[in-house]
Amino acid sequence: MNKISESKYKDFVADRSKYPEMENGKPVIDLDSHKFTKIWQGPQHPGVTGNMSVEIIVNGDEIVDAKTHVGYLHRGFEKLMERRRYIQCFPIVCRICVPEPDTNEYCVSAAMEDLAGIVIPDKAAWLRTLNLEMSRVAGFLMWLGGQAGSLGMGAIGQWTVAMRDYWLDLFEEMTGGRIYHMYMIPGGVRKNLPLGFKERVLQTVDRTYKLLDDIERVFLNNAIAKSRLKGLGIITPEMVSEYGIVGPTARASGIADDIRINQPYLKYAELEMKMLTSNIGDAYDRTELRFQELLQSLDLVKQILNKIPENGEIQAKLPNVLHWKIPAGQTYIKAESTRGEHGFYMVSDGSKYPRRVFARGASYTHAISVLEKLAVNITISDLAALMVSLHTCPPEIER
Amino acid sequence: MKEKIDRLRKMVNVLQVVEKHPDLYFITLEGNQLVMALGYLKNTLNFKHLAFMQAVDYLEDNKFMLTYMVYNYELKANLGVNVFIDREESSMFSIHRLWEHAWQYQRELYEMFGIDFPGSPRVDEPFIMESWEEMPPMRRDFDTLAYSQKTYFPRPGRETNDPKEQMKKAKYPNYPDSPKIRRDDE
Amino acid sequence: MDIFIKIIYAAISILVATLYGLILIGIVHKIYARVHRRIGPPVWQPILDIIQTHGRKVATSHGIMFFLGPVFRMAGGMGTYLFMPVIFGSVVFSNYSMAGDLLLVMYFIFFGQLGMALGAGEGGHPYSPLGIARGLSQMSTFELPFSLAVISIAIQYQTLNITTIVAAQQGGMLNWTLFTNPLAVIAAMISLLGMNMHSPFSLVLAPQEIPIGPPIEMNGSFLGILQTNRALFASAKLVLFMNLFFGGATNLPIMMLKTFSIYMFSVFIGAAFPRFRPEQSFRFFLRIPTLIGILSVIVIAYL
Amino acid sequence: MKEKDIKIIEKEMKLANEGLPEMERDLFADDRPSRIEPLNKYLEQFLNWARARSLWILAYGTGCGAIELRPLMTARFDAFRYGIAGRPTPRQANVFIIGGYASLKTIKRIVRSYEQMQGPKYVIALGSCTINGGMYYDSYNTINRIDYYIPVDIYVTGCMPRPESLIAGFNGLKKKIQAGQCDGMNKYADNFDWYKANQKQIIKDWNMPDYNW
Repeated sequence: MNKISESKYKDFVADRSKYPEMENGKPVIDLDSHKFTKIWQGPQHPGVTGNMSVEIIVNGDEIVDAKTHVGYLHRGFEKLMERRRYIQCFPIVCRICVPEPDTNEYCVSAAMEDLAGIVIPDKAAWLRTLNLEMSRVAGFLMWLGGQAGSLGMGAIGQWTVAMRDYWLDLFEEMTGGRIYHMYMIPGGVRKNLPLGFKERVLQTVDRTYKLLDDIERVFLNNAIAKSRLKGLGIITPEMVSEYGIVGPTARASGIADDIRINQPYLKYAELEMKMLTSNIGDAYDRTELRFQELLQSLDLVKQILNKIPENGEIQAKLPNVLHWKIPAGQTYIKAESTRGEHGFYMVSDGSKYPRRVFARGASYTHAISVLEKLAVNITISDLAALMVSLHTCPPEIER
Repeated sequence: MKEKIDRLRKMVNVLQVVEKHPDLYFITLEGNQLVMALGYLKNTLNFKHLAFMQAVDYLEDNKFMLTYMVYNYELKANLGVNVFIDREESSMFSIHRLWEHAWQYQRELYEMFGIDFPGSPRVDEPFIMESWEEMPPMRRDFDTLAYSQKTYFPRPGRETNDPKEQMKKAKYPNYPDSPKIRRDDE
Repeated sequence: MDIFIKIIYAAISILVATLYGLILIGIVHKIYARVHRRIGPPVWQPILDIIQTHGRKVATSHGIMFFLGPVFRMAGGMGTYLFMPVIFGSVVFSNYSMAGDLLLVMYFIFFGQLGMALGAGEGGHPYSPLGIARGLSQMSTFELPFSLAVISIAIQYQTLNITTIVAAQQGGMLNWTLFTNPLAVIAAMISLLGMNMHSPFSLVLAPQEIPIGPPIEMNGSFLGILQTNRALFASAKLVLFMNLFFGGATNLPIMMLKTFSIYMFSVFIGAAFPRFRPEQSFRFFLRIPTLIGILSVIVIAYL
Repeated sequence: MKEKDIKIIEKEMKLANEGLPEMERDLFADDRPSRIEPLNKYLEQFLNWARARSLWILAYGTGCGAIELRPLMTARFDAFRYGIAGRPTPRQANVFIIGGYASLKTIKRIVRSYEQMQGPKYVIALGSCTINGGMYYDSYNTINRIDYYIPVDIYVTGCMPRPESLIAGFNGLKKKIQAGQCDGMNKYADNFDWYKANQKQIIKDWNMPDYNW
């Protein structure tokens, strides 16, 4: 609170010294006194990221209390996977996070391989890395449009979503699917790269660079966007571990925690990349950091394309997958998605069916604990921007 | 990592240590020492980040296994802490004072598995399932297919033949129990 | 007998202005679409939308005030339009211009919003009062520089009659207020940004914050009336600005050209900027535009 | 007609709104939806022509199908060309896109939003999971058939349906509207009790009015 009022960008801070009355650090909220209004922001609300809702209590248009409600997209994946054989799991896991399905596919396949002791071929690892990095690009593009849109700047959203579509075209060429790719199966990947794919990716990378140039000029350097995002939703470094914040959101607060660098998986150890961090931790910092990560991801895509081997196996030998039994054990596989640490915890009991699959959605705490804390004392006008800047993704919260 | 676990051993009774990877260990603890162990792990051994906590249902042993996954920023390593609790009177100590977001997981576990965490904030508020009257759905004795068919008006699908039965009927009508036909070995 | 002919003329004038406003909104959608790098809806789409809204078979009302809200809004739009000359020297488009009509027009600009506030409040949706609070506060702030600009030109031309003001600006481009009193024009054009409610001043209809604001409960014909009024009010505002600052118009094509160009001013800014926070917007209007307005009054009155 | 009969009919026409607290009951309508007949033939044709060209989608992404609505509404596929626009409130929208599977919690909101929409209103059900449960046929939290809860005009199949097939779905809807065959609102009014019974079978805590206008 002190930090916010010191910040020179936040030109309006609610004076909470007198009203509402505080008790034990919490405002006394009596809805019958007509001083407060309860508003359900969502699930049917254009400013909410997906199908979730925030129950806010406002005094004027300043939020004094917020509660997140999720569960509108719960499909019970973890239960469904207990009923399915190992090989039947991979088509459904990608539905867990819709904007960026590949991280789920990778984690589940890798968890199965880890439990069964299968080592995937070199080329398959490269292809997986390529796919993951491309999906990061697509996810960031989607988010960038949302961040600008939450401030009422529709044009950026239109541009980035259209650009994301060109990336989806590449995915379609590579995997056969536009949104859900179902590309990584246990033991490797399904398909090899099509002919001339590399050139087309490089073309799209160049187009994306060009677009991002425009966006940097129009959005990131925009005075109004800056004035609205700076000082909004500051996450201090202490909060990061207390609230389980991960990914770019944590890195914007100065915590150098990127799984691709700290615990490299697949081929990330062979790629050149540096840890991007920032130190203020407000919404603008997060926006800028994610923008830099998008540029970094584009660079990584280029690097991967240069290093990918021409020939090689793409699929390790599996036993008959319909009768595939995995030895008992437990493992936890995590990967860096656009929102941060996305992990799968898998327990096998030696039968054909997984005993338990647990998906740790990257934004699990962002949307609930963190949002509920940060939403207090801001106004309704900033709630959408705050929510997008935390990069919440409801389907991975409730799975 | 081993050194940290040895330090932990001086505090609490570590029943089992499994090294899955150099940066991923699983240890098993006793239930009543869990909160102390996690507090020690967090505050002294620097396992600051709670990645998740969740439960596994061992119906046949009548037990739940709780897993707490913590992460050390300096070591860059994960440590999974397993605890077995009784399935019938499932209740566990709450760790919401150690991590601010732990109540979220506890609320989900309360709803999906029926594990109680006394003292955890908002633990009995519905998290995902609204108006749910059956048993907690993630328990293994809850049959989701039967429930779905009973409740949600399944649309009759096309007529399909189970390959095993179809082979028997169409190809080998004279050998009803032919040993050549591979059976499901469940 | 004269009065009946006048009524017929006014009806024709309103029809033309509404249609023109609708097409203008369609063109604006098209321009926004081009900024978004897409084709965009056809320019007659607003007309189809209005037919569609009036074609709804059910219309939920929340009481008499809810019903009167759009009516007041429409009355505000018509009032703004009816009391100023649209085309200088034309009989059909001269409307009910009279002495002191400038004050009446300024009153009517406010009137519609107030009526809408009453009607939308009756809807009972929590976002309506939020939108109204934003709208009325913003209105008060952008009215300040605009009123100062109007006072300035009232002093300049020594009249409150719009027809006289237009007449004084005839005879060459350099006679326009734009060149004779540039400070007032700057102040007024900045307040036009707020009046048109495009970004960065689109607080009232902000869909990501308070989905569509006051008219959130308005449906069917209510919405149809509001949309019609939006078109009429848009052309009325533009005609007012054209009359006051850009020398009026002597025929229909000139009128359309001038109002279109004035509108583009706020459209181009709207397409390139995000939205202000409410308090930022209020402060914006109360700072520099107000200062410019005061300055213009001082300059005109004493220099 | 006897006075008693009139009373019975009135009672039948009124909804009990059970489950609501006494205080809130008079805040909501207790009338049932009623059938609405078309106007004059030519006027109706003209209105249908306009309706088919001005489709306002309710901005409610009920499932993962919402992800393909963004490409649909943006520069690549640009559905605005066909007069399709998003509308943030159910009062103003006339097309409801059910974006895939509807979970237990969402179906409650779907029913409310659908009833709040002002007729004539159309429903496009998107994805295989609205037709027969699709991939989630055995899930305890997703419904299998959306047409048991609200009337559907057009199904778009696939998981997920591409924007092209959504545009094809919209074209099909337009043809149906122009031919005057989209009568979901009257269907809902006619079979109101059946729909309500189905809805109440799965929504166990029915704490909302039976009909929200």
